[in-house]
Amino acid sequence: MTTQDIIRALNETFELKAEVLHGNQIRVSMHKKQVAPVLLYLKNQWGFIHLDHVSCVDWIEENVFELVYIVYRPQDQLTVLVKTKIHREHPEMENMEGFWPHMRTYQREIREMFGIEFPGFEAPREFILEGWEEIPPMRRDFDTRGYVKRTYTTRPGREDAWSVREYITRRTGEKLPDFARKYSRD
Amino acid sequence: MTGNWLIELTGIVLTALLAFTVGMFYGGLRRKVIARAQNRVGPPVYQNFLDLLKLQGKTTNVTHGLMTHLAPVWVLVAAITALLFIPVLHGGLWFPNFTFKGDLIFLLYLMVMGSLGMALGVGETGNPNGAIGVSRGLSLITGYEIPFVLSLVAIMIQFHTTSLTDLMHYQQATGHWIARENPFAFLAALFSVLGMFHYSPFDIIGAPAELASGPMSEFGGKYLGSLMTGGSIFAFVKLVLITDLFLGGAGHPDAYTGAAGVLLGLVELVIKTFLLYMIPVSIGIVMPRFRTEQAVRFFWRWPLLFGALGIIWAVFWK
Amino acid sequence: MGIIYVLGILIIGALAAFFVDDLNRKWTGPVAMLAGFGAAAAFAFLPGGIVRWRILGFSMHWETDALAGFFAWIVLGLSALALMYSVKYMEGKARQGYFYASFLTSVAGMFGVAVSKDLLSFFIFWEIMTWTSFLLAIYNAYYGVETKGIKYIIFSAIGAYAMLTAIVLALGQYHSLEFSDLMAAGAFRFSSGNWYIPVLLLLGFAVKAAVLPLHVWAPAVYPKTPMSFTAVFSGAMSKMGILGMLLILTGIFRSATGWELTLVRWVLGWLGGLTAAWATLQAIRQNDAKDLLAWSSVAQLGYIVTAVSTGTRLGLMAALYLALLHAAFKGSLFMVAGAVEKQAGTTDFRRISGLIKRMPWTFLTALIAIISLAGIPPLGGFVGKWLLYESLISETHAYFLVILIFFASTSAFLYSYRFLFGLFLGQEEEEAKQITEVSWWMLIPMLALSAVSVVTGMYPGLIFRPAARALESIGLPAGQWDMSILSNVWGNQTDVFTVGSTVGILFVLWALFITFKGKKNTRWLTTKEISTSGEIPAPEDNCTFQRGFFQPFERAVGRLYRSSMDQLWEDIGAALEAFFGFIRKIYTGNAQTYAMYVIIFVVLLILFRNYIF
Amino acid sequence: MIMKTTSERNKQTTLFIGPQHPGITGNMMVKLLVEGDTVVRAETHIGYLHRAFEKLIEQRNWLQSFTLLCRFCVPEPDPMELTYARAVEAIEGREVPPRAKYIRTIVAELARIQSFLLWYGGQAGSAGLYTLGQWTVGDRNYILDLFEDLTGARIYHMYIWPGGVRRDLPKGWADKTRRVLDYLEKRLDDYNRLLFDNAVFQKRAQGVGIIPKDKALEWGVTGPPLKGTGIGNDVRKDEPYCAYGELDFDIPVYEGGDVWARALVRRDEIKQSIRIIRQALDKMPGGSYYNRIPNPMKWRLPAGEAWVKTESVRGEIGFYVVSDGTEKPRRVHLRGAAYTHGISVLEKILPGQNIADVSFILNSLGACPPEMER
Amino acid sequence: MSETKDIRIITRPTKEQIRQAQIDFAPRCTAAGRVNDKETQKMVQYILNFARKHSLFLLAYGTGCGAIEIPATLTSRYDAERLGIRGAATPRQADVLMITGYLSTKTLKRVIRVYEQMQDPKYVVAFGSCTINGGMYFDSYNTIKALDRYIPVDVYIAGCMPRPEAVLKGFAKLQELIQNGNAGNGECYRKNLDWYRANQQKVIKNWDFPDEYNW
Repeated sequence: MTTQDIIRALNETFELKAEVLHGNQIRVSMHKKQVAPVLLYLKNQWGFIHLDHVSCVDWIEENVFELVYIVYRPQDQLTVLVKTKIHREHPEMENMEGFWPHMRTYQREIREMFGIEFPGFEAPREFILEGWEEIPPMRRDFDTRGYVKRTYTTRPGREDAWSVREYITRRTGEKLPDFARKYSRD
Repeated sequence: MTGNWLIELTGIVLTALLAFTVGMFYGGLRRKVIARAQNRVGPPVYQNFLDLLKLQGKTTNVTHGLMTHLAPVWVLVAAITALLFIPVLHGGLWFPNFTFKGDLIFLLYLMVMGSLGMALGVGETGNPNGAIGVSRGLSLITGYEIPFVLSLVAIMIQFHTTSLTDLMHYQQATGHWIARENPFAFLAALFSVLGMFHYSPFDIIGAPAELASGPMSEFGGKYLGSLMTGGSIFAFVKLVLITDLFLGGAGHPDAYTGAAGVLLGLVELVIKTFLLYMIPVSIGIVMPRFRTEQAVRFFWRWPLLFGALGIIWAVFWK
Repeated sequence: MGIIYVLGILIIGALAAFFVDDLNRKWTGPVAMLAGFGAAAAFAFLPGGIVRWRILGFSMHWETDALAGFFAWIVLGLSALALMYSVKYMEGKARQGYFYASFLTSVAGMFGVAVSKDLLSFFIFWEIMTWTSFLLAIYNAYYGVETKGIKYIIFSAIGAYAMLTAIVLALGQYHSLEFSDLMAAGAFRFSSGNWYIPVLLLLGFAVKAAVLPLHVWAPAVYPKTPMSFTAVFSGAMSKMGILGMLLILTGIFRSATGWELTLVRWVLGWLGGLTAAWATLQAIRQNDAKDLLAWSSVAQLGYIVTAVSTGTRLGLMAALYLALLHAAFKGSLFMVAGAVEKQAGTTDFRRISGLIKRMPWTFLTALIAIISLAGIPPLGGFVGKWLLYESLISETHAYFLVILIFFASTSAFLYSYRFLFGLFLGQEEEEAKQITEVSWWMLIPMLALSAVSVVTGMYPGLIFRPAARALESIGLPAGQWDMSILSNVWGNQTDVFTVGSTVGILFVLWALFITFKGKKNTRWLTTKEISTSGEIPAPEDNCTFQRGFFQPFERAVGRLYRSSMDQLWEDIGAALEAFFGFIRKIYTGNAQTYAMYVIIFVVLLILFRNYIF
Repeated sequence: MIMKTTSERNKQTTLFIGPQHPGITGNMMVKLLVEGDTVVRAETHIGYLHRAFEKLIEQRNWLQSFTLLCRFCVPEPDPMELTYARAVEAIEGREVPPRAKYIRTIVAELARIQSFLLWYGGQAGSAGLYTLGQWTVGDRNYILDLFEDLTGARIYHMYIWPGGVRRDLPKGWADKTRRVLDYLEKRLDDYNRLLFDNAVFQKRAQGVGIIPKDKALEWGVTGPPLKGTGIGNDVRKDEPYCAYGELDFDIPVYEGGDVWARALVRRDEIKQSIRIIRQALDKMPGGSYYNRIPNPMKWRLPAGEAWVKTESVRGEIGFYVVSDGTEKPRRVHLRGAAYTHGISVLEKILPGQNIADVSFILNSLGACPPEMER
Repeated sequence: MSETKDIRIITRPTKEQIRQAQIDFAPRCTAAGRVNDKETQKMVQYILNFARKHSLFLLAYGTGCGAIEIPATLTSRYDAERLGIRGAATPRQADVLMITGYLSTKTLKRVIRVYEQMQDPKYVVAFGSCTINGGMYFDSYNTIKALDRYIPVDVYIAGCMPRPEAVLKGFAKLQELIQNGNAGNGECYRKNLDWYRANQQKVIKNWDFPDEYNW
């Protein structure tokens, strides 16, 4: 079995354009309605029995979330990255907790961190955070530094997050060495 | 039994002090021995005294009610009472205490009193860990008490007495330890001692990795300190009991007299009990713990068989 | 003529209670209580005397000798206290006249059994006692009670028929039913040729004493009966079986040798031991305080049966001592269960916990009774255990039986603790906050019974002396008994007074120390303030450990629980069911029919006795 | 006066194993519903160690993220650095010099050994055998010393960088490593005699916490737990990275799926790791150890994504890294082995087990809370 | 260049200001509020303090990544038990609460709970840079930055992470403080409970502690 067989099969069954990412990895994008059938197809027909990963990327510029489901076929080390984009306003994704037992964990995390809803998913809402009142923190528009400034108190002397080396050279009047200047932020 | 209450009182106080000191030092030695086995220096042998002092010096204490409050008292009272009814030394003025007023059956029941009082106190805290620990502890008691009783019955019927003093007297008069006269009973008792000390592999009761120290989990400060004192005395009681029963006891009314005799007797006692104590300690170093039902089953297998053999031996020996 | 007065007071009290109930329900209880105390007072202050009379050609002989007195005191004392307890316990319940009338009649029956000196009156009183207790067993006519009641009446019927047959056979053989005559003629000896007479009688007594395998009615009926009567049911009525055994076996014990004694020691002793062990294992599994106590009663009766079977000085003393003490602590424990049931609505461990702060006095009673039950020094129960072990080890040399008994008694710690923990300790639930302590009318009898355990823990001689007189009165060896020093045949001693005072003094000293050391800085917390790994339990989290409390133990004995004994019981149950399947057709399960059958059987036997034998 | 909520009270007991509990590994909580001694239901609660690493990495540049990365899982920082470095290299298409590949292999395997030594302590300690933990955790310091010589730090090394490693091997380090390995090999016999020849441990471990073989892959089980069920999947063999393709080693596989099988797998894995390190030291090629990267402050990666897996100590870990062509990562998402082991697998295999075995099973699965919540 | 330099240095608080801020930061109790006062220390107190400093029961709570060095400290190479340091399973028995690294707000809640369940005198040893000032998590939304705003701290051990030697040094410092009667801030915590509670409630969103303070 090679990557080409899988690409062909996906192409024929679902009319999807799959491509090779690196080596044994296949990347395929689709509409969110197709994700569940494709995943089931891969799992049941092609033996992609191992769900490696479910991830989410916030493309705030395009106003979409990109969901990535990575499935793995242990016999010949094939990996398929099933990708879909969903809208950032009222994001919803199909609930697939019955496919793999740890899908539940991933969905809980994504729901909490990105605010993506999975209709019919009944796990407790609080997973990692506790008593969280802001927007989901992994969204790119969540300003973590601003939140920290509002919520926590830092000890005096560390408000500005200076470069220590820079500060020392300025205080002592030494010249900044070349190698340090190279990495300087100025 | 001299009838002089002052001497009796002194004897009681001396015995309790002796048991406390030796028990605490044994605890420290145990920690030292374990540390050495683990490639470590280990705490000083007097570490337990410091721990006790610190616990008693805690400036706040919490309790969950009267039974919890009194739980350490039960343990201490059971330990000291048992101590007073066990001949620490054979003969002499101070150490027999109430030896003639209680026999083995009585001691057997008295030794459970502390556990039950402790269990009541633990129950009142309402901590589920404690309750589970108690359930395990009581189950374990049914395990190790049965072989112990078998071995006790064996020597009772072998020597036609239920009195500890008589047994000691027999051993010293003939020079034969009961461990030799009835080895099976001794083996059964030895196994029970492993259980009584609650060291590995029979330390499921307060297993920290499961129950967060189980019954002890709500005790701190002076309560934990008192429990520690009681536990130390009780450890000594168990050791002396086994020494008296099987290893000939210590002290000899004929051979030594006076202070030197008492001192020599004490040295003998300390040597014997220490060697005995090292058996559960050294087994504990290299053993993981059994689950409760495995532990109980263990006691109902080989130790029970040894106990039964002990009885058969006793029946045919006489 | 004390006997007549006592019986008269009880019967009149029963009638009065029955009719007063119709007039004013408030007075039913007090009237019955007065009758109970009156009977006890009459027995205490009037000379017992001897009553003989003849009816239908049978002579009746009642006499209050020391043995009868001993058991009569158990019956009357416990019943009087239980009646006092009933006043408040039964308050607001229906059919009080029925309850008190049956109660008092039952007490009269038990008293009659205790004082009967001939088999016929013994049997008649026995039956009175059985019927009335059956009436009380079905008092709480809720679901399942009838079938449980039938279990009781079926087993009682087995016992009754066995006894009746034995009586008729004895009458046919010896032409007298006087115990003394029969004893003199050797009717109760196995070697007499009529071995079936004692065997049948023992069978009848064994039913009442709930000896394995005839015990199954007891755990079924005890919890269903109103607790104030269960205290008497378990505490006193079961002792009538022990009394019967003692009377029957006296002849064998007196001879002190021979195969008969060996047989009794082996069969009865092991039956008692097995009863104790099996019932203890069962008690550990129970999840309801009442069921637990019922099984525990069976176990305790097992000890007493074993003690009786020894027939030796220590053993018989252990039997009598335990009989009285069991009446005291088990009576108070059933009363505790009743008190909890009344205040909390249930005695299911899984539904209540943490009542110690709500019902402290009840807890104190339960604590004392349980310590006594478990046989832990310095309370009275220990003395009984000590006597039993010493007699088995030093007198009858039943070494392995000792182990069995010891196993039962060690395992008894488990259910003892479960009882206290289940009801009184553990998390204090929010719903339990409104529960209050019971009234003093109920507390005083409970505390009084507990006091027996406390006092006998230091001075067991208070029981030894009347018990020794009782044994001597039927010609059994009793020996000398000290007030507080126990000694066995090898001369080893235990001085319970020293034990009690040592424990007491040390306890007080340490309690004072631990209370006053840092008293200001000691905080008394609620059970919510526990260390739960840093988490705060949510309201719906249940932190009380009650379900499957002794699962590790059950798993350790697993095989015993699962295969052998269960199978045995299923087999016996199936066999019994098959056997009684056809009887049930003519058997309505109704007390009246049962009574009718028995009466018809008696009448027929009396009419045709000359023809049958 | 009647207690009304009779049905409500009649339920199982809640036990909190963690977060403050001697039986828990790290800072997490397993909420148990127990009936008697038996677990009826288990729920893993995490989030006690959530530091928002993935959020913070989005605020750091590609190289700065290494300081955060190694703290993903405390006992084994190196596989994290390795995987992330490989992901970055995959996106950029950067080559790694062969010497760096060998050094990386050695570091990864040393990390494996030290983590397994810690596991010995945890596994034995949760069963009450504290002596073994004292020995192994004490001896683990020798490996940490090696790390200190090599990287300057005991725990968090930040040693593996995109394009290679941060420093070359110090002088004499290889000999020292060989000596440590010789010593450890000798000690391993002691450990194994103490743990695996112990009848009590055998009784405790056999038949406890079984992962069914037919479900293992579907449940997402990897690493030693998977090899304990009889399936020998290992990223080092399946998709060789670093120098694993050129080295000779075996994958230990045991049948059974219980704690015992997992322990045996780990016992053999240490020996294989020692073998790998010895080979790597012998075959160590010369040349550069570092393929220099541009000024990290201004280092931009081409837009793209990578999914890279590595066989860490507890199973396979993967990094899903997305670059949008700027100095900072768009998204770095870790898939830890503990993510399935500690949550869904644990919740599946705990019901029906004894309370006494909860911590025992937890240790044998190798749950690492910081890796689950990051 | 020089201009910016001046401005920056002016914005930086002076040493005096920093000290003032520190005082505001964590409430300091007067000597009388301490467990022991050095001036009035008596023989008994001396002995008690000696016992206390040589018998430190660590609460088994690995709050953060620093927990990885605790086993190393307690085991055979560094062997903290020779100094009387050993583990304790529940807060009731423990003397020392080790905050091993950063605290997420979820853990902070448990730490406060556990701290309050410990018995006086109780000591807090904070571990790692992140307890001092947030460390590398200075911009993380889920970790607190300065521990002594939420519970009183006796000893800070700097470093990320501190080596076992540093941990032992920290304990030595704690022992010194105990001997002088300067450690143990339980009393102080109770006195300034309102201040601490206000800080705690600011970061812990789902506050469900019992109203009454129980320890």
